[in-house]
Amino acid sequence: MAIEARMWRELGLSDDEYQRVLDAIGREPTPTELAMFSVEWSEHCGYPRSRPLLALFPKEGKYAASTDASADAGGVEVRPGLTVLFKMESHNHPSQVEPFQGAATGVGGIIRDIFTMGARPIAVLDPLRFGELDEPLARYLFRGVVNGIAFYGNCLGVPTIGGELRFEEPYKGNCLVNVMAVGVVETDKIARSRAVGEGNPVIVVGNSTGRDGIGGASILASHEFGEDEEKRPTVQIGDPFTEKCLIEACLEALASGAVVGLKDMGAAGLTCTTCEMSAAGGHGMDVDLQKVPRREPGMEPWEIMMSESQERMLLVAEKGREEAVLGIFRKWGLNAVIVGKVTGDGILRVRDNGQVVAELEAKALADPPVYHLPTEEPAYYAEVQSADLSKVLQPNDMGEVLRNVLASPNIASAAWVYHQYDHMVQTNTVVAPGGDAAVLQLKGYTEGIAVTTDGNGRYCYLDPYVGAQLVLAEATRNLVCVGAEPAGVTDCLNFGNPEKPDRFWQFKRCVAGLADACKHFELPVVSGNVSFYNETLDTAVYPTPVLGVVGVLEDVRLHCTIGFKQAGDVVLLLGDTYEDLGGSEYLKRIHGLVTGKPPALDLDRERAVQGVCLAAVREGLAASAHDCSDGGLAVALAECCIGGQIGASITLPADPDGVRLDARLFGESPSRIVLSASPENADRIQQMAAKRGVPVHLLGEVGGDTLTIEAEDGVRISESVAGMDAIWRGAIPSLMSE
Amino acid sequence: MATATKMRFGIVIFPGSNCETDTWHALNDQMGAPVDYIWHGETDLSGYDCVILPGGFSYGDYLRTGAVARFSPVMGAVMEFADKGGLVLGICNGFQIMLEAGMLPGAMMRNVCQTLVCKYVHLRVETTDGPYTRAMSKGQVLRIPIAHGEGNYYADEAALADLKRNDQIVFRFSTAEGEITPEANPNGSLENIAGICNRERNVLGLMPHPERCSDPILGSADGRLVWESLLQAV
Amino acid sequence: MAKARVTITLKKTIMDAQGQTVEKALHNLGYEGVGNLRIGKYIEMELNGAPATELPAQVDEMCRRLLANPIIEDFHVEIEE
Amino acid sequence: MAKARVTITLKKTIMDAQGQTVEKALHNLGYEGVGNLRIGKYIEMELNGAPATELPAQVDEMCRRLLANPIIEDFHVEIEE
Ligand SMILES: Nc1ncnc2c1ncn2[C@@H]1O[C@H](COP(=O)(O)OP(=O)(O)O)[C@@H](O)[C@H]1O
Ligand SMILES: [Mg+2]
Repeated sequence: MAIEARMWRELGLSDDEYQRVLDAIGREPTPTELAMFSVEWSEHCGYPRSRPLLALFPKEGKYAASTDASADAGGVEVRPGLTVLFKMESHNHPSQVEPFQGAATGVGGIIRDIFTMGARPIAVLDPLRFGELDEPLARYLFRGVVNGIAFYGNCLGVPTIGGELRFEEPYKGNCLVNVMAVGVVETDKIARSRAVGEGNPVIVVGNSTGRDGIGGASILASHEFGEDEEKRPTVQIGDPFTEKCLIEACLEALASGAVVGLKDMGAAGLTCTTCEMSAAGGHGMDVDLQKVPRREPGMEPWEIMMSESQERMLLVAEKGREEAVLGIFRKWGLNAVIVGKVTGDGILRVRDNGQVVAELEAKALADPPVYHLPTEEPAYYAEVQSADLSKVLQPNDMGEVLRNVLASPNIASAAWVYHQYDHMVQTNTVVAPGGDAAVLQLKGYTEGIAVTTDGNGRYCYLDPYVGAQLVLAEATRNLVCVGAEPAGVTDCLNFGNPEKPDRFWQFKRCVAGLADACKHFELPVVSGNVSFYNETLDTAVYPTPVLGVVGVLEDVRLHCTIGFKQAGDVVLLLGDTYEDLGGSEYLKRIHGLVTGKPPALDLDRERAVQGVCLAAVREGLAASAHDCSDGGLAVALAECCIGGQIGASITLPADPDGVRLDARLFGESPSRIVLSASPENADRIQQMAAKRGVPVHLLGEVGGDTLTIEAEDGVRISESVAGMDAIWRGAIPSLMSE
Repeated sequence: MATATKMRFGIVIFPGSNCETDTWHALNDQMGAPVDYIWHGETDLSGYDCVILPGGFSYGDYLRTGAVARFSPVMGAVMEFADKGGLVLGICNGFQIMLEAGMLPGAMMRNVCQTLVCKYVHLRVETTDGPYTRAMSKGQVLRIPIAHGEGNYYADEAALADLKRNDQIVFRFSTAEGEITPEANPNGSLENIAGICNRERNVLGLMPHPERCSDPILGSADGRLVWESLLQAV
Repeated sequence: MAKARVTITLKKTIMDAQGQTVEKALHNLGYEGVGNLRIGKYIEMELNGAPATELPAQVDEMCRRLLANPIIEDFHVEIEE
Repeated sequence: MAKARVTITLKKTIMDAQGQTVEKALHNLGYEGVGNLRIGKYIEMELNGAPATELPAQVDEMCRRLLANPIIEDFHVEIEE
């Protein structure tokens, strides 16, 4: 078949890229080869547009990091010899089309990235973003996504221990479904995704291969065969039972020592695994597609090479020990078929029906072009930066404002979601979802880990550089509140069309902000994922970098939760409050405004505040700790009361700079943490803060069944804990029952 | 820690089981009891005093929970073992498999709320007659996690009357104060039933997960009472 | 080759919570005339090998042994040559 | 009052993991002739109010809007007066 321009264009290759293909191989590609280049060089696999910027992320920190670029996930060594691997990925587009299956297969894909490296998956987190929840479409997508994650994750027996929920207009046409997975492995047993050893058998394991997710390739077929689109579903269907067996079989096979390399088939399935394992190992492969178990007759070679059928892996075994490996998969009821062998010549050779349908240097495929795209400050930016928020009128009834903000689905309890997820299986969950971060024990060790995910598209829209830094600040602050020292970061960067200079400007500024903040915090970015083109009809999502951060507890027993514990305990606030209304939930919910500058962030101050909190929890001084973020101080205090089912009497710190009352209550100044402690311990925390130069304010006392907040001019908020609890807990269920 | 015991536990692994290591950890690390895993293809259960069918999603729970697993080779042996008086405990999916296999009366339906529910609940001990609850007291309230999508227990009138007549209802979902109310029922199960035993009392199935609250750091250690009861049985 | 179609429904005496939820959702979408909605399973399969006369009994047996749970479900089999 | 019976199945090209698992279980039980088993949903409902001629279109619409996801599922409606 002759290659025509419309074929490579339909497959997503530009004319220049096609010329590069010709230059790289010195002849016209076969249809199968063209398909392979198109997927390997796509943004999805090859990161041609984002790679130069991602290089800014630091790779090292206090905890030894494994950040091998050819690996599926990265991690940090949380104690000598023990590595926690983690990665986050997006499944945005599939979820918008088919929320249940889109989200389910998203969980399946990211879990494979973890066990493909030999790690036992121990946790899933799911930061989610949809349009406003009073719209039926948003509710439909939200319900479908949550049910899909529950369906898949629960069946696997991997607890879903955290995530995020945000509902904002810009996500209406493009929901964001990001999923993070965490696994644990002995450092010296981390498995490699590479093909080495001439003659070693190459084995396809797991589900059969069908025509899933190969929409783009239809151009190759329709050209010759005129087959209808109907036959080519782009939605993949998840099979968690097979995945569960695959986890067990792969870990068992790796433990047998007979596996040389293993890689999961995610995007671009066989193309990606054969080519990347070959390139990583400096070898080639010779595979016969006729041997690949398939679920449909008449599949073309490019369809098999591009199929994104789920729950499949490619494995290279040690020659002579293949029977043992095949036996393990058979025992788990899984397909395992030798499809070819490793070669020494660095060539990826693909046969079908006795014909060579692709013959390429693996390196050429695995080396996509790099683009340096233009940027331009977006039109809205100057306007939001110069917005004058002093004109915003302050409401009279701050109690009513508090109730209203607590009922916002961005603030309200997410229990409706996480009670649908098995978050306790594996019996490691020491702090369950609902707190600042989840805490897991590592059985057999004193140490534990804490995990959180955070994002704030609104801040990043208003100022991508500062916004991205605020996200890292909040995520790390969440970790110190439970008593964990931040150790490593993964990210999922969700943006609009990078070919639009204003969108790419957002991307570039976010990456720069994040890279600088990670360096400041001495945190490695160990893995990540980029999702572009989250836009429809010219409306892009907010620029939304979502971070997953893992922290280490020296002693997992010394952890802390957000709820106030005991009447008579003293309530303290670490950090100062400024007039930070820009981008706040209060401004949006009460005044309908998304504008202003996001809060200013002083990275040194942030680290100092976090240091005091971490020390207070690690020394067992704090009875509770909760970071002040979305919704501000009033919401943080309400959550401390609800968490502990006990009230508190609070007096706002006297304010020398004349910060307005609404900002003192609902402004979102970062670098603040609410602590409670016995009077003696509170003294010690105050001394500790003073010694480190961290501002600390005495707010009041725990007790009673009401939260009262008093300012200079009297009591401004007095709300019963039961009433706040009902509003906060009931908001999402009541919206979802509509 | 419990002292050494002669009681030997076997935990069956079906494809799709996912609470077997948790149960192993509770029994072995927390209680100091000897435990083995039993692959679902096995048919020899000699040497065990108590066989546990653990939680999870055997065969993905495709079709109906427990429907496929109950035909595993091991199940014939498990039923024979039970007939001879061996102790068989089914937790969550294990309970569902027992119902499908007819080892206990009734059937399991989808939770009335239509979703999986994972949370701590309260459980009232309805009887202390039998090997699984003898370390508890009647009316005692346990705090224990559940995590299931199909725990809505159903039995027809005759079967229910039978269960009552023979004191086979072992646990009911209750409030913290031990009241049996509709609000305390997380899944819609008949009369708040959370666990039942057979007439001979050697077979118990329950939806909650005692293995998830056997280690105090996880928020409750009430699950240990089940293990302590069993260990007393020897 | 013959084909079997099996429908499996909860017994009429058993409340169908899922069906009720869906019925309510349909009412909310404006289909107020919908009533008594019940959700069950539909299974189709090909049958090879066995003589046609034995098929009804065979599929019936499959239903009683595996496909349906007779305590809570009714089933209905149709066979097509 | 009319009655509608709806069957909803995964599109033929989409793998039905549940169906495959059940098919394998039937093979293990000795029903080796079973092939291509697929599991879907069966919904029955009563329809009141609307004129009989409008019912097919109405149920079809319900399927497309709520009961099925046309991207991955096919549905089939039967109406009985
Ligand atoms: N935003 C990012 N930040 C850091 N690393 C990234 C980012 N995006 C991708 N990477 C890294 O690039 C490599 C390839 O990513 P990806 O293609 O998503 O992996 P996979 O092939 O497993 O889907 C991985 O090591 C991944 O961690
Ligand atoms: Mg991967």
